[in-house]
Amino acid sequence: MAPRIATSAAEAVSGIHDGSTVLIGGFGNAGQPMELIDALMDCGATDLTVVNNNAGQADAGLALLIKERRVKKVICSFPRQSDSWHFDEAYRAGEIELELVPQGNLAERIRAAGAGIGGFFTPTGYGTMLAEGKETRVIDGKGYVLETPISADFAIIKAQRADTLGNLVYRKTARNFGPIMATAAKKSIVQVSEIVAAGELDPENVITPGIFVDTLVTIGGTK
Amino acid sequence: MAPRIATSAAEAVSGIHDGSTVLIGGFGNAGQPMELIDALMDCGATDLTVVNNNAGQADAGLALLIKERRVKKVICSFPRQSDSWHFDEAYRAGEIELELVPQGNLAERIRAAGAGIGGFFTPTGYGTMLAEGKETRVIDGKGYVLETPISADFAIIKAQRADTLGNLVYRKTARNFGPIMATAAKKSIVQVSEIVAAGELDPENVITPGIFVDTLVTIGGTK
Amino acid sequence: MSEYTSTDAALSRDEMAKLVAADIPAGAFVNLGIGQPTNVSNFLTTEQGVTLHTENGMLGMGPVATGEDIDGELINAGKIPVTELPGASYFHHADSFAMMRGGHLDVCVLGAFQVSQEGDLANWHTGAPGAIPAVGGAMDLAIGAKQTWVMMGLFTKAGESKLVEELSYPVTGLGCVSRIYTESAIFVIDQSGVTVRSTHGITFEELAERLPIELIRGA
Amino acid sequence: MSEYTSTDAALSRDEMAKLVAADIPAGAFVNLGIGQPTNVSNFLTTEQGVTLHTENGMLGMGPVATGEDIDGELINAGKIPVTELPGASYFHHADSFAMMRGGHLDVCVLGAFQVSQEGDLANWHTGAPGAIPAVGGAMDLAIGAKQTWVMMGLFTKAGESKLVEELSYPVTGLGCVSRIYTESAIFVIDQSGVTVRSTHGITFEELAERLPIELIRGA
Repeated sequence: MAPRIATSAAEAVSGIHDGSTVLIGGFGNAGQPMELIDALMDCGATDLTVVNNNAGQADAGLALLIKERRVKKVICSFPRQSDSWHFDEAYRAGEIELELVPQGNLAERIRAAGAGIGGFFTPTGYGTMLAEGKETRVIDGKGYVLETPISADFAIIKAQRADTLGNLVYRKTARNFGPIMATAAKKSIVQVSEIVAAGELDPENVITPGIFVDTLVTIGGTK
Repeated sequence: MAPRIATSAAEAVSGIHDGSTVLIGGFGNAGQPMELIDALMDCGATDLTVVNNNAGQADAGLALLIKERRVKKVICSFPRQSDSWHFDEAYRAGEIELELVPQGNLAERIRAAGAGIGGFFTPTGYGTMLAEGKETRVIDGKGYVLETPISADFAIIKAQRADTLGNLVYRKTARNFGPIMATAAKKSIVQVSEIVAAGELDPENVITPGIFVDTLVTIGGTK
Repeated sequence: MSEYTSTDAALSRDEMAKLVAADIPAGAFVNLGIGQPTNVSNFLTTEQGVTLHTENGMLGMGPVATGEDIDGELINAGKIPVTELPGASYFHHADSFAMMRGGHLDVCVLGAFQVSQEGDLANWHTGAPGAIPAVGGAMDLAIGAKQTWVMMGLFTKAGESKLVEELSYPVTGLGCVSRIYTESAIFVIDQSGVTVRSTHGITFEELAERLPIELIRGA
Repeated sequence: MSEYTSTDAALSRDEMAKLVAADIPAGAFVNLGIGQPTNVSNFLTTEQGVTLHTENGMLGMGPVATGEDIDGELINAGKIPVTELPGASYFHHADSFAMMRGGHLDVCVLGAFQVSQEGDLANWHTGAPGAIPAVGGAMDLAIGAKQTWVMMGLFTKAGESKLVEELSYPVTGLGCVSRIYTESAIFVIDQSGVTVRSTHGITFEELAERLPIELIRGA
């Protein structure tokens, strides 16, 4: 189905409901769908499980969702930062659950969900406290941990440009988690700088095929 | 290391030795590195294990390697075709071993080798004779089979264009197995229509980063 | 699902393909298997906005290529030259099968040797002694899409039903088929059992007589 | 591996970075961790032809961006704006960590809290009560590259060796470190044990006295 083209970020995220699991793209500010996160803040959905590389920074975006106790659980690789004070406070108060995942396992688990893989053996984390309680196996003399897919109700991500069929291209290191998150969610909501006609993107250069995109919204270009 | 640029297909494959496991790209004729396969035929290496979607067609390429009994084992999804007579004869004579793998599992096993995954649970093949003897598991009510990575000594593949650092772009459905095979072999040997200077390929559009390419050879463009 | 209907004549192959095409939801992403299912593409309308996937690495596949449009590097899974529609995209084999296995395709249409009343599919191997097995993407296609539909003749040359209680041919995928289109009837398989949606050149009662499984008459 | 050498003064941070840079093989693909390792890039020569990987999705990373070159969508793993060299490429996070985990990078240089004589690495978590854990890519980097090298101060502020018999900090990766660059000595870890390649501002004998593990003097 060609994606719905929303007229605002608020309309784009309007389906996100209480209790949803939401994949949020971005690594640092690069690729972070700021306007969609702000709209998620405004829409009022609560009891969210959020998957992101981090757990919010300073007083914006995901950090505000955490400050308002709208996030019951964060799955991420790097929650603690110099400016992660809202997460730190919620965590120390026992008001947010944290699932800490090595970054490469986080990416591979998201990819596995989109690819219909039931689980996979990864060497990352073997012999560490992040493997505690998980199944492990030695294969050809090397230790591996069994990791499971991370699927979600929604993904909110940022791309550079889309066509009307939802095909996406990204820009530089803003690509990061976007392509895999789009595959792992029931509904993918994407903010882009520009939507062009089908046929305007070179089929060889499409990074995310439109099959993975459900909603598009144009937000003023960033560069 | 920037790839070696060979002056001929013969020079490009000269490192392939008796007993090597070789991934061969292509789906039908699209993406099939015909000149490299011919050179492999000429170089005399034998006792090969070959991974390809098929097991040779008519009287060319892989079919000739099989006819000459240079291939001890084929790992593929679709050996039997109307013109696979050399494979059929070798197989019926008990002179070639066949490991039959569903096409998606074949692709995912090659990808797993390149990605350092020790094994993965796939729903494809569950409950079928191709899962016999393999570990299975029911996860969230769905049956899965544990599949293992397929790594190799060499990959011989075809791309459209390379830069001098080995970055590759492909053309249409000739892309098929090339990008994943390049990641799964100790040495990847790639035939291209053209080698351009580093910086001539748009970094956003590179499909195979040069880190996966060891040898390049230019073969007259196909289109 | 439409109401139970009946026609006097058995369906031709084109009529079957036309019915399948009409049942594909607007905007669906679809993979059409090699053989009869490929014919379905000839009956899809532009208004339906269906996007075709080919497992050798493409979404947005257009019609079979002819004349100057033939390009050996643009082929479908049956290795036939095809064309590219605006908004197409290319990807490698692992991504293509991840797309399928991950449940992103809405419908996959396949041929079959047999389908069981539980929706088990046999379509890759006769199991005959001496036959060289070849599976291709059959097992991936069978279990990957949200819905797997089958097109087949309902009876063997010997007159035996190919819709069976249990498969006698080797399994391709378990519990995956939800609809079967045949020249004599169209079946829907779900939790409640096997429902006959329509009959063609045969009555429901005659069909119930000839098939070895319990049938529900569509409402 | 060069012969055993000794200098009178401890190495400065820049001298350590320079030695690491000189040890990186020509043409290598390298990931430099956050902190001290990042400094290594300042001492790589053009002739070396080293390609830098950043795990947030890029090969061919250039120097830190300044002035007009600063682009918020082109950053390294430390979230610092960087530049792009000719022949660079971008890829998504799963592909980037597959590249690492699959053993395609030649060298990864990391900081550390502790390294054990078996090459076990601790660099992600102090294990202190109340500390909020954060791992990032540390565990992937530790075990992914063909070789993992560590840059660290050899002694804690309290004067205790950070090269230890067994880790007391939480593990990042087991048996992964093959070289350690410190201000006082450079160590090589392999099957034969821990070899001291050079000492700086300390003699081999003094070092052997202060470290809790058996040391081999480089040839």
